[in-house]
Amino acid sequence: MEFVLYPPIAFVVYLVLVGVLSGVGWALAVPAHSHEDATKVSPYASGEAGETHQAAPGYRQFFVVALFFAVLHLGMLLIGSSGLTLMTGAYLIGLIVALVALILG
Amino acid sequence: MSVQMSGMWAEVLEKVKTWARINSPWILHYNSGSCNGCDIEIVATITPRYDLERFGIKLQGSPRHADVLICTGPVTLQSRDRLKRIYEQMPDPKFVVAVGSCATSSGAFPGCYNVVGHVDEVIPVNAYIPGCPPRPEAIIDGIVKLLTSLQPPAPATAETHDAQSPAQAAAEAATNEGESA
Amino acid sequence: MSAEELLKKAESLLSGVGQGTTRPEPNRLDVVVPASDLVAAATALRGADWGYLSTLTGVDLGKDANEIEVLYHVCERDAVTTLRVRVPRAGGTVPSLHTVHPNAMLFERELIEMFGVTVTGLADTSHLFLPDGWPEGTYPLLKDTDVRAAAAKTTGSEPPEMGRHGDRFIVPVGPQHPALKEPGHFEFAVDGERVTGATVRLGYVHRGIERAAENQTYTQNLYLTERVCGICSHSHANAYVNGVEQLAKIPAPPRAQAIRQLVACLERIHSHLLWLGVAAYEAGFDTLLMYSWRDREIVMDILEQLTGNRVNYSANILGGVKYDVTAAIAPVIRRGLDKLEERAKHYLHVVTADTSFLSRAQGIGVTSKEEAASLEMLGPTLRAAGVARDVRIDAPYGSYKQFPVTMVLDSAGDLAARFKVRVLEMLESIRVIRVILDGLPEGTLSVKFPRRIPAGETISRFEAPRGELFYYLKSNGTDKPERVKIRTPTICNWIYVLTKAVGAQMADVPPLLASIDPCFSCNDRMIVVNRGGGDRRIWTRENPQRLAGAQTRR
Amino acid sequence: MRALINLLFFPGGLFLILLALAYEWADRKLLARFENRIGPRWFQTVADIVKLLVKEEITPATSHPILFGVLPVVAMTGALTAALYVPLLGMRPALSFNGDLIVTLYLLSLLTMAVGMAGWNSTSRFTMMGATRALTQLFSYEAPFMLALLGPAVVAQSWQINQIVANNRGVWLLLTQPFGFAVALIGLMGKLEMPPFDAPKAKTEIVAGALTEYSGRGLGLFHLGKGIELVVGLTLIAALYMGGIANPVEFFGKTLLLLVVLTSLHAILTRLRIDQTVGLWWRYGALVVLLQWLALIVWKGVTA
Repeated sequence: MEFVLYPPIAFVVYLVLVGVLSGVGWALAVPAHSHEDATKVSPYASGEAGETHQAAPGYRQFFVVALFFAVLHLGMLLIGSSGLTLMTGAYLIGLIVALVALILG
Repeated sequence: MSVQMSGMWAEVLEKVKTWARINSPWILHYNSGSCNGCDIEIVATITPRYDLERFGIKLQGSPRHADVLICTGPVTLQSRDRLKRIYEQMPDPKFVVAVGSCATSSGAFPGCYNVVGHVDEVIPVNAYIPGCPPRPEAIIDGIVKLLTSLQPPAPATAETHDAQSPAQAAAEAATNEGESA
Repeated sequence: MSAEELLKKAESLLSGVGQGTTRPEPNRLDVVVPASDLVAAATALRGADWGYLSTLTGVDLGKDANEIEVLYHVCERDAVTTLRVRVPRAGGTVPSLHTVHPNAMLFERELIEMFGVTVTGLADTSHLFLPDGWPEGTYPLLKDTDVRAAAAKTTGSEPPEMGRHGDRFIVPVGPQHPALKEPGHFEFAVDGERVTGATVRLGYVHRGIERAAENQTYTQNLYLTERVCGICSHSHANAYVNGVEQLAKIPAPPRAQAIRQLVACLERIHSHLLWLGVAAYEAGFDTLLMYSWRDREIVMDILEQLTGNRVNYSANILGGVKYDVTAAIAPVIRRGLDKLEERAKHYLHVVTADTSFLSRAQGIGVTSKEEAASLEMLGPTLRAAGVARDVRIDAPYGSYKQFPVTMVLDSAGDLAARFKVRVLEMLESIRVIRVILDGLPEGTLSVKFPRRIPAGETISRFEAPRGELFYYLKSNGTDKPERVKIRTPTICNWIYVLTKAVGAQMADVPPLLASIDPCFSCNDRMIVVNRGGGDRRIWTRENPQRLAGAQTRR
Repeated sequence: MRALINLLFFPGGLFLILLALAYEWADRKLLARFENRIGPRWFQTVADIVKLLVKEEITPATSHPILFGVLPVVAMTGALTAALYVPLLGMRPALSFNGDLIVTLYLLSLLTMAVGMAGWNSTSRFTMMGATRALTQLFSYEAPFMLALLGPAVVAQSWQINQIVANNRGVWLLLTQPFGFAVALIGLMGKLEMPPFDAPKAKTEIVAGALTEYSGRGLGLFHLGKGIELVVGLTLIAALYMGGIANPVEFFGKTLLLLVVLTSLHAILTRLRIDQTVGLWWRYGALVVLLQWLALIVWKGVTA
């Protein structure tokens, strides 16, 4: 029965379990008659009538952070896997320089 | 479709549901035109001296998270529809408390033209707290009265249930129910 | 420069334009001006930097005179010049002054919807106060309008069709929002995290107090004016009572004046402590909210022992005060004040030295002295920018001559400076209360006050915790006032907040909104400030006008 | 059979939910005491979760209904699975294999991803902004946080949690790698969106961030997921940095000590704007950890 604890299988088992818990909640909850009430399901816009069309906030800052994440994440995985050798030291210094350049840029 | 179970089981579940609703009422505050005397008293009930969190009451920002709508002010014409929309957007078992004599009977503004008057003309109200403004103790008393009114009238109140610690019972019921359903 | 010299200077400035000048009261000058010369008169005054446009009052002279009189009150320290313009009741037109005074735009919008006077040259004339569905063509403040029927006809108030914003990403901070204690609707066009456009729609708390005040007796109105705003209820009642006493020419006894000043100072302390907590909560510093509101309970207890109620303590009656500061209460007040002083000093340290707090307050919404003066802001926000304008010191009323107040000024003009100014004002109020308690004059508490007030009109200015409160009262000899005009301080600060919000980070907008200590129930105005381009321009005086002019009609 | 019990009751489902609720109660009570309020009663968090479970769930019209229902379930599952490989309360984890440290961290990030997806799923402007902020913050603290946690792993030459703990028994890595500990702690605050890093659910700007549209069950499951994430995060840092697992009571004391540190930081700091938090991680978080690694290598070179 050991295999049940392996991550992917455990994930699926939990998925089912939490789904059952959610089902229990659905069964116990007040019967939702919200479908026939339009204002109840209308999006919340702090009191005013909500917008019904999709619009995206500017993502400029988000992309820059994503770039930073990619650079550092790759570096992290590499360093993590290699022991504390001089080679990783050199690589580390390279990474730091790249980071500083990114920040100043 | 609520799950039909044997009598005793359903009764325990009903008690757990009421117990949970009484002990964690999340409130949403809406000022529909008040002079903000009542609103600062409502915020005062959350600060250290009166501290509503002792009763599990938390001030929530979105109507989706709230159970009790605390409404102040004599509902001006402009905020009449917004009040109705906020009330509609709250999920069920929801309650409304009208705080202040403006909300209960248009208080000091009967002669004003832009005022609907009292809140229950717009949405159904469960509890009224008179006062201009009501003291924080009066507001707490009003909410506590609203909560005790949810208690099932049957004499067997939640005490018998407490013998088995509620935490265990509640979580047990939720998970076992998962097993047997 | 005393009031006399100021008025002489104003008279000389307006000599070419005015048709006739009168001096109804020692510190007031009335100049009758034809509608055509109004802009010239206003520019003459503004050119010589004579004062700021405090407000604009419309008065319906009734069916027989068939005229509406529009009064432009320009105040400079303790002198008030009023430009009086008469226009026919139906179809009267007045030129817009918003090119000279930016705030005039709001007052004119109120004039349009309340009296039906058309103002030429104003871009946006949509409703300021009244709900969206208000029937066209009915003007509530005209004497013969049946307001009950008009209110009944008001249909659902929905803004026009959805998608009115196109694809712009608009964040609505609507009537129900954790950042707003009171209902108001803000819409911020946001690009990423930066705000590029801001509009505000208030009017959610407009109850029609000015109309109701016209058919209630003077004593009934006292309790109505106290409930204009719950936080500064004493300021409103005090301003109203000062005005009525000026009309009846029966001053309140000195002991009553001193007690009124004492309660006003207590109210300033409780209002600033309340604001300190709420503004910190807006920036995300909940602990300061809890601490400042815990200490605020000390002031509330003092107020309760002195006047019997925590909020709306209605200490005033016409001609005096209800409650006395007896020998029993005075030591209680002193003990409370000592504790408050120690706490206020602690908050002064927090507000000026807490690094994490300063990172959210320093350098936000910075306002230069000229900018603040040109936008004609009011209250601690103005004094935080370095402009020395405080009605208690410029035009002392009641017992402020006896117990003078020193003005608190700061030059930084950013959010942190406003925190600092308000906490210092608290310490100043504590000092003044102690001086009053020591030198409380003896004498009766109130004087007999007649039911009917002789005909006349007067202006009563009062320094509420948020800024200068302006009351215009007109009596017609009966026991009901002819006209009660209330202009509250928050309205003059709205243009400032919105122009500062454009270009700021979205996260800084709630603290910015809270920094002027807005009291929606006080004013209820709508302004549209929408700068799509979002380019950084060097700030000059005509910016607000061009900005205000370029609104989008909603 | 033991595995099933592990999964369902002991270190897995039920025990973990109660532990998460206990930690969350401790956090709320501590914060209330810092603000000299009395704070919630002991069964408050249980009452909250049960109430949310039995409340009506409104599916907003402008969001994808299936996605709206599934995302909370995925979020909580991610957190539950991550907790299997972590020595809860100092007891042996249900399963440990080489590299379970990385798997746990990625499963925890799954929860934040689910919150982000939930935000983008509806047209309400608050949820959109909340989701963008949540993911920006995730990407800005994730890498330095992992680097900080890999510090002890590298010293112990293995990526298996109980091996790391075994090798570092006794020595408190808190002392030898102080910067790594600080970055890990602040990274945990960023992951849990505790103030001062709660820009993604800033109450006064965007109501409740990505969870504004959720009511009833969805909100309850997200809430539980966050609580479990708190437990897993505290246990990880306590195990790696504070001298491993002696006995459950002592280990529980260590995690509570960490919780006190977190809550006190929560009470005394103002919420940072999203660009300030990202700036904090760029300038200080990442560089500090890398420099500390450099120091490790130099120190290793010298002594080896």
